[in-house]
This record gives sequence, structure tokens and C-alpha cells, in this order.
Amino acid sequence: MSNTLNIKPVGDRMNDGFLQLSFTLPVLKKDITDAVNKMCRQMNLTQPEIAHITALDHNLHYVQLFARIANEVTVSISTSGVIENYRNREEIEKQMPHHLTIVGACTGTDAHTVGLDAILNKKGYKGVKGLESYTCFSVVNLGSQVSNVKLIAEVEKHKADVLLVSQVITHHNVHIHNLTELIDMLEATGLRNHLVCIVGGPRINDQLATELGFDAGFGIGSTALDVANFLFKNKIV
Amino acid sequence: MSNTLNIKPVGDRMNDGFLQLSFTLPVLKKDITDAVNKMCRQMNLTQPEIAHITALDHNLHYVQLFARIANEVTVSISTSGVIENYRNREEIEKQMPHHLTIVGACTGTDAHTVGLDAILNKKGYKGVKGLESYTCFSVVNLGSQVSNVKLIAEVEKHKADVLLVSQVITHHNVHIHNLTELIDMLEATGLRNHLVCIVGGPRINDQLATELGFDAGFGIGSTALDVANFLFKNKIV
Amino acid sequence: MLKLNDIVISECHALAAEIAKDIFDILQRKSTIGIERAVLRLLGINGATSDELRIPHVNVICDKLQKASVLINGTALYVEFLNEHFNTSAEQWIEDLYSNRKSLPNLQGIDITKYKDSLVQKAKIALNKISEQSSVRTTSLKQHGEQTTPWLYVIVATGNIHEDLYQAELAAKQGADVIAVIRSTAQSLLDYVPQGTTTEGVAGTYATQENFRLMRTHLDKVGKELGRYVRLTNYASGLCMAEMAALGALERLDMMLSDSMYGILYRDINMVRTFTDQHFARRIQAYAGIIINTGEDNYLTTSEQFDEMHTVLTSQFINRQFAHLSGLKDEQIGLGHAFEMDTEVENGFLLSMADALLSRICFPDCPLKYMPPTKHIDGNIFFAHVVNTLFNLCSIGTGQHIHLVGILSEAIHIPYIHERMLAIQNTRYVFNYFKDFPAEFKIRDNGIIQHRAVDVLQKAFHLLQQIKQEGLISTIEAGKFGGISRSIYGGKGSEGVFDKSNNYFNPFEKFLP
Amino acid sequence: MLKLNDIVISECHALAAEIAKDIFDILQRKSTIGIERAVLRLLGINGATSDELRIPHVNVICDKLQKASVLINGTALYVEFLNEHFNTSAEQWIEDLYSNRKSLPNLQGIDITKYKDSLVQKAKIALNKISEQSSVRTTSLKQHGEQTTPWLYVIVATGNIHEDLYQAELAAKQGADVIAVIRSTAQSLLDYVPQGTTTEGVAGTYATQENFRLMRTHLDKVGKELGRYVRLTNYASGLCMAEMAALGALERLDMMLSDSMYGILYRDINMVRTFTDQHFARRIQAYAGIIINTGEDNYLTTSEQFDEMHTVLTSQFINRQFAHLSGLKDEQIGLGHAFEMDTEVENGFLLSMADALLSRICFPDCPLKYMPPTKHIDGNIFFAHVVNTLFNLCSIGTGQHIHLVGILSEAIHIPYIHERMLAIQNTRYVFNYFKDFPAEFKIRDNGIIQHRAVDVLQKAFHLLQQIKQEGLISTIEAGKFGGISRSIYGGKGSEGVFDKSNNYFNPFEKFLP
Ligand code: B12
Ligand code: B12
Ligand SMILES: Cc1ncc(COP(=O)(O)O)c(C=O)c1O
Ligand SMILES: Cc1ncc(COP(=O)(O)O)c(C=O)c1O
Repeated sequence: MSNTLNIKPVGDRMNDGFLQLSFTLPVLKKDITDAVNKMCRQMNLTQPEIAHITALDHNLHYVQLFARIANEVTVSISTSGVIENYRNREEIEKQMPHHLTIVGACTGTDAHTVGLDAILNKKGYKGVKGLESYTCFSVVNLGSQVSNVKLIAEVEKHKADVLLVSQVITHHNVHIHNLTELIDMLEATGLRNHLVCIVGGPRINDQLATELGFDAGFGIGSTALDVANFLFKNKIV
Repeated sequence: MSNTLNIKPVGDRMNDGFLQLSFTLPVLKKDITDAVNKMCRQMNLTQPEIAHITALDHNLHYVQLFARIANEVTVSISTSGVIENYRNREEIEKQMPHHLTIVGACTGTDAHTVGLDAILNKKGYKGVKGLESYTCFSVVNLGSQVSNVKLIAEVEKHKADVLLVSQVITHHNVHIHNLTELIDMLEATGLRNHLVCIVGGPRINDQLATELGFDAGFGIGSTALDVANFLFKNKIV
Repeated sequence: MLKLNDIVISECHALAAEIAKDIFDILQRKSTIGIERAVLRLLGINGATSDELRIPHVNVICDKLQKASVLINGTALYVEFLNEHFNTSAEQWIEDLYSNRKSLPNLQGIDITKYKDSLVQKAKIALNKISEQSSVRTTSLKQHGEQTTPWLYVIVATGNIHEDLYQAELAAKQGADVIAVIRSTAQSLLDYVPQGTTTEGVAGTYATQENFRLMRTHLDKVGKELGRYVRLTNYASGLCMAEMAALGALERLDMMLSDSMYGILYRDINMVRTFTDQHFARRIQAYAGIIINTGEDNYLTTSEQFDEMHTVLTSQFINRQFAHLSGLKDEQIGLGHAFEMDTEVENGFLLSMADALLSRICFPDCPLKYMPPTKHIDGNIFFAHVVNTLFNLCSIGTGQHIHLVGILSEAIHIPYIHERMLAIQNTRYVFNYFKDFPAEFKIRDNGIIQHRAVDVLQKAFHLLQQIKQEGLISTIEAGKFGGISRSIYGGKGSEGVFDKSNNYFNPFEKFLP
Repeated sequence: MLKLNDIVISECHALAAEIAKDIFDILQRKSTIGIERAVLRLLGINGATSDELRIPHVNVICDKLQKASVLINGTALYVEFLNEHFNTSAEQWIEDLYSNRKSLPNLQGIDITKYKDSLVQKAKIALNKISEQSSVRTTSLKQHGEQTTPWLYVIVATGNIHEDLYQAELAAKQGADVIAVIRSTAQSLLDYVPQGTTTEGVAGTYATQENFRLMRTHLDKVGKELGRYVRLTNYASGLCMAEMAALGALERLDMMLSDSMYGILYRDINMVRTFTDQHFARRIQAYAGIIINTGEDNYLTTSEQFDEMHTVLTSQFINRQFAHLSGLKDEQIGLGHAFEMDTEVENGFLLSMADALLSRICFPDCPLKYMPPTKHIDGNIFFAHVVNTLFNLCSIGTGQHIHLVGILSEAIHIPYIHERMLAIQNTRYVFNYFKDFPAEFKIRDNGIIQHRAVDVLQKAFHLLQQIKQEGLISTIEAGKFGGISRSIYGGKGSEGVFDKSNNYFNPFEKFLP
């Protein structure tokens, strides 16, 4: 069940709608107020208060401001009483219906292995053991800078049940290109159907991941246990 | 003459439209992404990237994010070739057509005198001499916490040509109430016509001041010379 | 720490003692309408008129007694008399007088001395309540232990006490040791204490007895949850200084801004009024175990620390002597100073450290209150956050005691709910990252820090000599503190000052330190 | 500064020298296709194929020579031969070979030694160009004077060289002393240097000769305006390490990231390839007066400074010895380290200071490069800004030389144009506010700082002893540096390594240090 709630941000007082912004505008000093006002109008913000301006160049100004959002925002809030049953490692190991082979890689030109290793390596991260330590999983960690072509070959070779991709670099949306290409290739090769596809990284979230055709996405601060729980639910249903 | 220009903020590259925001939302952790997405939609922002979340309470979360403004903003840019002739103190003293009596005060409950003193006091501020040092002005500095009633009495008493009001406290828009009341009273007493009314303070700008019925408003970093130049132009025309 | 001339320091203390004593001789002969109201507050008269003006009963009665020209004898005995005369509760007869249902009998020549005994009994009961409150504090502190210094002092100031309660709770949970509820703008100029729960303050929340009580109760609850005692503070200085002290004592405030000169300088309150009020206010605070905070930090908002730090030090010497004259012990005297050096000064941090150490050394037993940068903070919140980091470092690095947490939006508005969190985060990070910093370094002899400290001390010494010569009053007239000049005759509230008659009686006098 | 055992330090230097020497003995017998291309680059072959692939001519010819199995003799003489053979410009015949309009003659058994003299003449001319470039630098530095340390080093990385030029200009105007153009992601794994002006890099801008030149010219212009010399830096380490060094020397880069092991550890480049390449690359840099930067800071992104600082120190000892073997003087060796301690460690600042001082003391004449916090920076930009403040303080407080300015959005994206300004503002404020901090304090004997430094040094000493025993290769295999293990046989680019034949000739060999 889902319900809605009308909210505004909270600054000085509840629901006063204040927010803090900063940005750089390519205008002359004398045109800043006008530009800020118009921007705020476009953003449905009222009462813009310019707190600070730094001239980066004669026609480039960094502006800090506070403003109020004009209208309330209606957010959905899930009111379902069922609290998700979050299992610990032992429970997952006992109750997991199949043994799973997991292949993980930092793909494309990404060489940021710390995040993927945090999820995979036995010793894990911040006290949470990685997937290698689960008796119900076999893990192949391909490391960094793995091309999509190579990755697909490895998935086939290991008959992987689960694919874990890490993408940390997002400049100019390079991760979107990379991940879209991967899903396309998996579909073209017919591998997508039998594979649970997961992507993680600090700028990834579940919504983005599912939009791109993955089964799940894991962002900042995710743990191996989060992934294991997802796999458990995915395999149980 | 005035022209227009289509611009977007500049982050990583020219016109990429990136801005930085932060605010606190009264929602549970699990509802943050949805709430942020909806807020951004209301603000015509795309690609919201949540960079950071701090839980202030179980249902109150501080969010830092980056996002892109969807559309360009059309700003007016004044293209008039005439560069405003900005005079120095000696020029103003020589060319000012009348001697002016200036009354200044921090009004209402405001006791922040540093800003007004910066404009009025002989020694001035950051190397710019105050209005008291001008041979063409007589200055009466009424100091702080002057009620509008008292202020009007003083304007009459000194036959002031110019009224300088400082308002620094703006919480709950107390300055707006104060300033509106002052203008109403000046109009009711018939004093407004012959009086140049100026307001200053860190959260004041010319636009706000004129909307409230003042002749000019001076914000952060204004100097006595700015005010003197304004008075000069005002008295010459 | 630093090599300073101990003899100069002792001389400074001695000079300050004489300076304070000179004023003390004047103020001892005076009382004020504010003090009289405070006496009645302590005696439990805490209602307000039932119309929408909500005029406090203590104001109604004191104003009437002043009109009747008997204020000079003190009010308390008259109240005893009137209780008997009207034979109703004080609430009732004040309300009746106010609405002109009854009128004041002729008070001239009435013998009120016979009420002394019963009055003294009531005063004792009142003071017992205060003692009970302070033993609640002591017990809780004994049970939970004292927080390590510097204490994190944060402000709430929404104007609405209910919002304040929540923001204070969050702040305490984030690690605040002391919660200050900032007062609504210019409340200090009201010659009465507003009544009841309030939600309409501007840039602060009205200090009222009921608001004090609500916040105290809430912080006690939060403190229990957190397993520590969360301190509460508010302001005394102002036209109602003594009354505020009384309410603070009754409602167990733990600290109060209570300065001997702030009202004069920054609120243009009459000098004699202020000196007289502060003396009685602080005696109550002394009794109640309240830590006072002085306001020398303000000087650095209207003058430059680089040039004028010695005026801060000078004032601290004097403020402390006034405090002693009110019976406050050093442990209760939170002398104020600040990290207000211009951000562009070369070696600004070293100079600031010297200044902060100097106060630390001159007043080794005082819980110094160290204020964050404000004057040179502009609307650049990122830079402000960084300046606060160095302030935090200077505080832990020089062993400050009460640390007012600087907030990145200082130049713009009253702190937003998350800005306070960011500020506490900044502070805790620095305090932990530099935990043993002071023990780790020895300051070089004859270095920049030492030179600065010697210089400031020397200048303070000269200024104290000069003040001893010319008197504190002339010094203030000359604008030596904060660059603000006030004359002895000027300022608000002088009409409320009077010379005590020979019959003057204040039942608390002899019990207070 | 700190009391450390000088004998242990000397022992560390000696052990590192032996360790480096052991590798040197291996690499001296080798060359790589990368080195060969570098030689041709120095000789002025800088075109690329005219089709859209834009394959650099040096790659076309070296690949062909490798296929023809003559690479082992070095490429330069063959190019001389082919110039004569085809009797066209090199550009022309390479283009002809590439498009199969012409084909390579049989090269086996051809006597190329006769071209040595003319080749050596050309090499001298090439080296003269480099000398001229470095004397432009020296002259300008003499004219304008050197900047005070720590130098402010900032990055630009838009991916588009034109945007980079503007951002670099603004940064210099804001006070940056060194501009680093970050390379596009994984350019280090390309076995060629892209050609021409580029606008399409990801998380960095391609390092190309043309981009180098554009930026150099622009910074010279800006520097003239500002009345100082603005330094430029880029990366060498990677598959094209030697080539990059050549281009950097020709286009007057002032510093280059040029590590003996970074490619192995962080880009999984073959060990022998890296060791061989770095040696030649650094000889060019030594000749060109380029300051190299090493990459030990990276270790602290994959392991914890609190536990693993000694691996950084160990690696610095070794990296410096490799640099010496390439003829670099200490003034050119910018050993890397970082302020990467977990932000929650008690007394973290004191420990960080110890670590930073230790490198300072062990390598007194090296312009250390101090990197900002990255690993423990999260998306909270306000907190990141504060952590950078303490980094700035640690840098000025311990006398670092090259200071990479930390940017508040480290955890999120490539710096925005104003974020760089905020970062420079933060840094300049701290450097000015703490200007004479180091001279002002004496560190306590046997305090936290001293203990930490002694401990880290001791651990580094043990590790060096162990490496001397087991060899550097086994040490890397065991994952001692940055927790990353690489095997001697693994890694990219091994196909480009070869044993030099007896006839091998490289015309620069004898002129380079
Ligand atoms: C360490 C680091 C490096 C190290 C990497 C070492 C290594 N072997 O991993 C080194 C120094 C080599 C490096 C190099 C570069 N880096 Co880097 N690096 C970082 C840094 C400082 C920390 C990343 C990290 O380790 N985080 C810790 C881990 C545990 O967090 P995490 O990755 O978010 O992982 C967690 C979650 O995201 C999730 N997760 C992540 N992956 C996965 C996968 C799955 C399947 C799941 C379920 C979950 C999951 O779970 C993890 C645990 O909670 C960040 C900045 C920062 N502070 O975040 C920059 C950063 C990521 N790097 C950046 C860049 C640009 C680079 C370079 C490209 C720069 C250059 N041009 O040379 C190079 C080249 C790298 C390359 N080719 O990929 C940028 C990326 C900008 C962007 N958004 O596009 C950042 C943000 C810095 C910056 N602001 O410029 N980098
Ligand atoms: C100094 C100071 C004080 C001093 C004032 C001493 C004095 N005699 O002036 C003391 C310590 C007494 C004080 C007290 C309070 N303060 Co105060 N104070 C400041 C502080 C730190 C600096 C203000 C200042 O002096 N700026 C320097 C001057 C030169 O700048 P300026 O005022 O902007 O003036 C320039 C321009 O604005 C313009 N200008 C200003 N006035 C005029 C007038 C004219 C006619 C013209 C042409 C131009 C002009 O020209 C000037 C020169 O360029 C600011 C925070 C900050 N860093 O800005 C808070 C601040 C203004 N104070 C604040 C508050 C809330 C208070 C209190 C109400 C707190 C309380 N509840 O007790 C009290 C009570 C004061 C009262 N009744 O008015 C808030 C206001 C919040 C808001 N927006 O509503 C601020 C922003 C701090 C904060 N974040 O809480 N304060
Ligand atoms: C000592 C002292 N008392 C009182 C106050 C507050 O006074 P008011 O309520 O008049 O703003 C301050 C403010 O900074 C202070 O320093
Ligand atoms: C020594 C060294 N070389 C090179 C690089 C950059 O390498 P790449 O281009 O592979 O990211 C770094 C990056 O931090 C480095 O430290």
C-alpha cells in the first residue's frame, strides 16, 4: 500500500521550504540579480537571497543563495506494515535454494576496485564479510578495466548465475553508455534471461539501475549482505 | 537599450547547467529518493545526484545534491554603451547643487550600527570615507533601535532632505514590516514627497527597496561613495 | 605554556579590584525597579494580567508603588502589607488594582517593618526552592559525570519555543553540551518579562519563565536518554537583568549571559541602572550555582581584535572583580572572548592563539567562554565553515572551556536545522583530531605568540592604570570598550533607578552572597 | 624537528639502493617498444596517419619493425636507413607503408651501423631543443623569482582542452602555482599517444603533444600577465611512459607523474615493462629539468594510512633510488605521500603530522608532493572542505613542497569551476594564517608525534630489510604496496619488452644522464 504526504524542506522552522544553492553564471556583475531571479522563477523558488558572489572572471560569477520552494511536494510514502525480513549471513547460507556462481568486474576503463572488492572479498568492508565468505556462493572477481566483450566471455565460461558490475567513473555519463552497451550485448547473446544483473557504485541507485535494464542497483555504503539479501529474495520468489 | 542572452550555469563545462543544492526533508530514509526526484521535477532540474544524506532524525534527512537545470534562462543584459559616470568625493562636493541634510538610523529593534556607521562616520569603512566627511552634507546619526515614530519626528525636526535607514535583522521578514510601515507613515504625514528615502543592509538590494517604496537600496559591501553618487544623480536630474 | 610576567598579572587584578570597588560604592546605595520586581518574582509572584496585554503582575504592582513614591523602601514589605490589607491572594488584588475594581490604600506613613519576619520566612522558602534546583543539577552531574571541555554550546533561535525544543533535542543528540535559547531581538530593552509560552519571537525566542521551564523539562528528558546532563542557558543582561536571574535560578538554568557592562555598551541602557542590576542579578546567580558568561566578545564585533584585544582583557579583569563582589566564585565566571581576528592577517592563527592563551593564563580557574568568528564572516558559507574549523582548533589548542559552536551561515540567518549539525560535526572532528594537541607542543620563547601575548598584556595593564586614574565611567564615556561611548546620564531605564531609603528592605539581601 | 635515529635512516637509504640496483641489473639488458617510440618522438617524428584512425607514425613504424624482428637492434638506425631508402620525408614513407603504397624492404642483415654518426648529430639537435626549453624555464624563474612553498597545485580535467585552458587560466589567476591536466580515464593503458587537439576525454583530457603545447603557450601568456612562471604538469606513468617523458621534455612540462611502480600496481602493467620504461623516461626528465612526482599516495587509497604508512615510506626510499639511477637529482624528485588518515582516528592530526614530517626528514632535499584526503572523503562537501583545511594546515605545518589542493567535491565529480576557487581560497587562507607555524612550536620529546614517527620508520626499516632479502618482485607479488599483488609474468604490455641485441643502438643513451 502506498500513501501520499505533502512536504516542504525544513530550514529555520518546519515546512518553511528553505534551501541552499550555489552555481556559477556566465553573466556580468550587473546582470547577476536579474539572472538569479529568472533562474529562481524557472525553479519555482521564491524569495531568493543572494548571500555571496565571487567574480571568477568579469563575465563569470559564482553565486551562493538561499531561497524558498514555492509549492509543497507530494511524495509517496509506502505504508505497508510488513517490515522486510532482512536475513544475516548464516540464515542466507542455510536457506538459499541453490548454489550460485557470481562473476564480478569493474568494467570499461574503470579501475576503481575498492568498492567491488568491498562487496566480494572474504574480509569484506567495515566489518561486513564479503560474498566470497558465503558457503552458498562461488565468486569470480575479474578485477578492473574489463571490457564488456571480455566480461561476456567470462560469464559464459563460468556459467555465471549472477553478474556484478561496478561503475565508479560517471563523467559525461560514461557509465550509462557502458551499462547500456552491456545489457544490449547480454540480450543479443541471449545470456540476459538466466542471469541476475546487478550494478553498483557511488553514483548508482536502484532506480537508475532498473531503468538501464539491470535487476538491481546498489549505491553509497552498500554491503555484501545487502546484495546477498537481494539475491536471496530474487531466488526464492 | 537592453538585449537578451540565453544562459545556463557553468559547472564542469560551459553551459552544462550544473548546480549544487542542500536542504532537509521531513521524510523517512526510504522515501528520500522519491522526494528528491519530485522536488527536482518541481524545480525543473534534471539528473539529480544525491551526494550525501545525514539523518537528523528518523523522519528528517539532510540531503546534499547536484543537478542540472533543464532549460536555459533568458536574461536581460543592458547594452547601453554609456558607462555610468562614477564621481569621486571631491567632484561630488564641487558639483552637488544643494547642501543636503541627511538623517540616518537603525530602525525598529535593530541595533546593528556597524553598517550604518560605515556609511555615515567620518572615518568610513575599508578606506572609503563616510558621508560626514563631505562638505556638501550635514549628517545626523540617530544610532540604533530608533522607532519609526521617533524617526519621523527627527526628520521633521532636522528638515531632512535624505533619510538613510539601516535594517540588518530580517528573520521572519521583520524588516519588510518595518520598512513598509515607515513608508506608509511618511506618506500619511506628507513627508515622503520631499525626502529621498534610502535603505541599506546586507539582505537589502535595490529591487527590494524600490518595491517597498524607497528610492534606492544598498546591499552587501556598499560604500558612502555609492550613496553619494546616487544622491548626486538624484539631485542633478 | 607562555612566559608572562606574573607581577604584571597580579597588578592587573589589583587595579581591576579597585576600579570595581569604586563603582560598588556607588551602586550599594541604589536599587532599581528591576531589582524590586526580581524580589517579587523570587517570592513567587509570577502571573500576568488576564487581558490581552498580559502585563506581569510584578510590573503592575511595582509601577503603582513607584507612583505612590514608596519604591525607595523596597517593595516586598508592601506586598506583605497589601496581602493582609486586601485579604486575597496577591494575584487577585493585583488583578483588582489593575482593572480598577480596587484601589491602592494610602501607603505613606504605614508601618511596614512588622512584616519583616514573615517576609524573611517566605524568602527562605524561595531560596530553598533554588537550592533544590541546584542540587538536582549537582546530583545529575555527579551521577553522569561532567562532560570534557571544551563544552559544545549551540544556539536555537526559531522564535517558537516548540520548534526550539525539537531543535535543541536534535542538537543535544548530535553532541551539544549546552543549549542556548537566543532571545527575541531587543527583548533586553523591554522593561518587563513577557508571559507564558511564546511562538512569535524574531531572531530569537522570548525568554519567559514558562519557556525556560518547557526547555528545562525537555532537556532533562533528553539528557536522561543520553545518559548525561544537558546544560541550558539564556540571557540576563538587559533592563530585566535581575528578574531574569531570578527566573533562571528558579527554573534551573545552568548558565546565563550576565555582564556588568554589556547593557550599557550594546543596548544603551543607563550605566547606573546596569551596574546596580548586575550586582543583584549576579548575587542570585552566585547562590543558584549558575555559571555566568560575560560579553567581551562583543567588543570585537565593533572594533578590531588585532588592535583592541587589550580592551577585552581589561574588561575581563574588571568584570571578574564585579562578579567577585557579587559572591561568584571563579568556577562560575565564564569570561567571554572571541576568535575575531581578520581572516587576512598574516599569522592570524598564531596571534589568535596568543590572545586565547592570555585569557586562559590570566584567569586559570574561570570557565572561559570562547566565541566563534562573526565580524569577518561574510555570506560565503564554505569559507565561513573553514574559518570555524580554525576557531575550533584554537579552542582545543588553548584549552578553552565553553565553546560556542560557529555556524556557517553566520552572516545570513538564524541557523537552519542541518547547519547546526554541520557545525557540530566540524567541531567534534577537530576536537578529536587534535585531542592532545596542547600537550604535544612547546611554544617557542620569544616567538610571535609570546610577543603578542606580552604586548596585549602590557597594553591592558596600561589601560587599567588609566581607568583607575580616570574612573570606569569616564572610560566608558571615552568609548574605550568596543569603540562605543555612553554617558552616565544617558541610556534607557534611568527612571527605574533610585536611592534606597534608610528603611529600605529586601528580604534576600542577607541570605545572598 | 623530530628526534629520529639517523643511522636507521642511512640504513634505509642503503638498503633501498641495493634493492633498486638488483632491478637495475635486469632492466639494463632490456628495451621496450615504448622506449623505441620515445626515441623516434625525440627525433621529431610526430605525425599520425591521415585516415580517421590517426595512428601515430611512431607506432606504425615500430610495429612494422617489431614484426620484422629487428626491434632488438633499436629503431632509430632503421629509420635513418629507411629515410635514405625511400628518399622521402619519414612522414611520407610511413604514410606510404601504412597505406600499402610501398612496402618495407627486407631488413635482415642490413648494415645499419653506418648511420650512427648522422643519427647522433640528430640526437644532439633534439637534445638542444630540450635544453632550450629548460633554459626558457630557468630564465623565467630567475626573472620572476620562485614561488614560496608549498606550491599550490590544482587540476583541470574537463576532457576538452579548450575548456581546460580557460579553467587553468582562472586557477592561475586565483593563485595556483602548478596546473595539472588530468589525463582521460585509462589513457595509461593505451599503447600509443593520441594525436592532436582533443575535446572528448572522460574524467580527464587526453595527453597529446598538441594539448601540451596549447596549455604551455596559454600558461606562458597568463604567467606573463601575472608576473610569475606558472608550472605545468601531466602524467608519464603508463604504457607510454617514455614517450610521454619525451613529449613533456619537448613541450616544456615542468613536472610529470613518473613512478617506478605505479603502472604495475594501479594499472596492471607488466613489471619488466614498467621498470624498463621508467628508467628511460626518467633519464629524459632528468635531462629536461623536469621534477618527477611519485605515486605512493595511491597506496593510501587502497590501504589504511594508520596501519600502512610504512609501506609509503619504504616505497619512497626505493623510488628515489630508481630516480638516482636515472640521473635525477634530489631537487627533481617529488616523492608522493598523502593526508589520508581516517577522519575518526583520535589525534589523527598529530599522527598525520608525524607521517608528513617523517618523509620531510628522510628526504630533506626532495620537493615532496603532498596529496589531499580522498579515501575518507564522502559526498558531504561541507565536511570535505573542513578536512581539506586540516590537510592544508598539515602541509604548511610540516614544510611540504608541492601541495595538491583538495577539492570539496572529491567524492563526487571532476571539480567544477567554482569549486576549484573555493579550494584555493581555503588553502591560501590557511597558508597565510599559519605562515610561521613550524618555527613557532617545538614538538615534545616522547610525545605522540615522536612515537608515531619512530614506529613508522622502524617498520619501514624492517620492510626494506625483508625486501632486500626477498627481492622487490616477490614483495610486489606478495601485495605489500597498496595491498595489490601483481606477478612478474602478468600485466599488460609484456609483448613490448625485449632483450637488447649486441647491436642495439639508441642515439640518446650516451647523452642522457
Ligand atoms: C581510491 C580512488 C582511486 C584509486 C583507485 C584504486 C583502486 N584500485 O580502486 C586511484 C588513485 C588509482 C584512482 C584513480 C582514478 N580516479 Co579515482 N577515486 C578514488 C576515490 C578517492 C575513492 C574510491 C573508493 O575507493 N571508495 C571506497 C569504496 C568502498 O566506495 P565505493 O566505490 O563507492 O563502493 C561502495 C558502493 O559504491 C558500492 N559499490 C561499488 N561498486 C559496487 C559494485 C557492486 C556490484 C555492488 C553491489 C556495490 C558496489 O559498494 C561499495 C561499498 O559500500 C574516489 C573519490 C572518493 N572519495 O570517493 C575517486 C574517484 C572515484 N576517482 C575519480 C577519477 C576521475 C579517477 C581517475 C579517472 C582520474 C584520472 N583521470 O586519472 C583515475 C583513473 C582511474 C580509472 N581508470 O578508473 C573520480 C570519478 C569522477 C566521476 N564521477 O566520474 C573520483 C570521484 C574523484 C574525483 N572527484 O575526481 N582513483
Ligand atoms: C556585529 C554583529 C552584532 C553586534 C552589533 C554591534 C553593533 N553595535 O552594531 C551585536 C553582538 C551586538 C549583535 C547582536 C545581535 N545580532 Co548580530 N550580528 C553582527 C554581525 C556579526 C556583523 C554585522 C556587521 O557589523 N557587519 C559589518 C557591516 C559593515 O556590514 P553590514 O551591516 O552588512 O553593512 C554594510 C551594508 O549592508 C550596507 N549597509 C548597512 N546598513 C546600511 C544603511 C544604509 C543607509 C546604506 C546606504 C547601506 C547600509 O553598507 C555597509 C557597508 O558596506 C552579523 C553577522 C555577520 N557576520 O554579518 C550578525 C547578525 C546580523 N546578527 C544577527 C542577530 C539575530 C543578532 C541578535 C538579534 C541576536 C539576538 N537574538 O540576540 C542580536 C541583537 C541585535 C539587535 N537588537 O539588533 C543576525 C541577523 C539574522 C537575520 N538575518 O535576521 C546575524 C546575521 C547573525 C546570525 N546569523 O544570527 N550583532
Ligand atoms: C553578555 C551578553 N548579554 C546579553 C546578550 C544578548 O542581549 P540582547 O538580548 O540584548 O541581544 C549578549 C549578546 O550577545 C551578551 O553578550
Ligand atoms: C604516479 C602516477 N602516475 C600516473 C597516474 C595517473 O595514471 P592514469 O592515467 O593511469 O590514471 C597517477 C594517478 O594518480 C599517479 O599517481
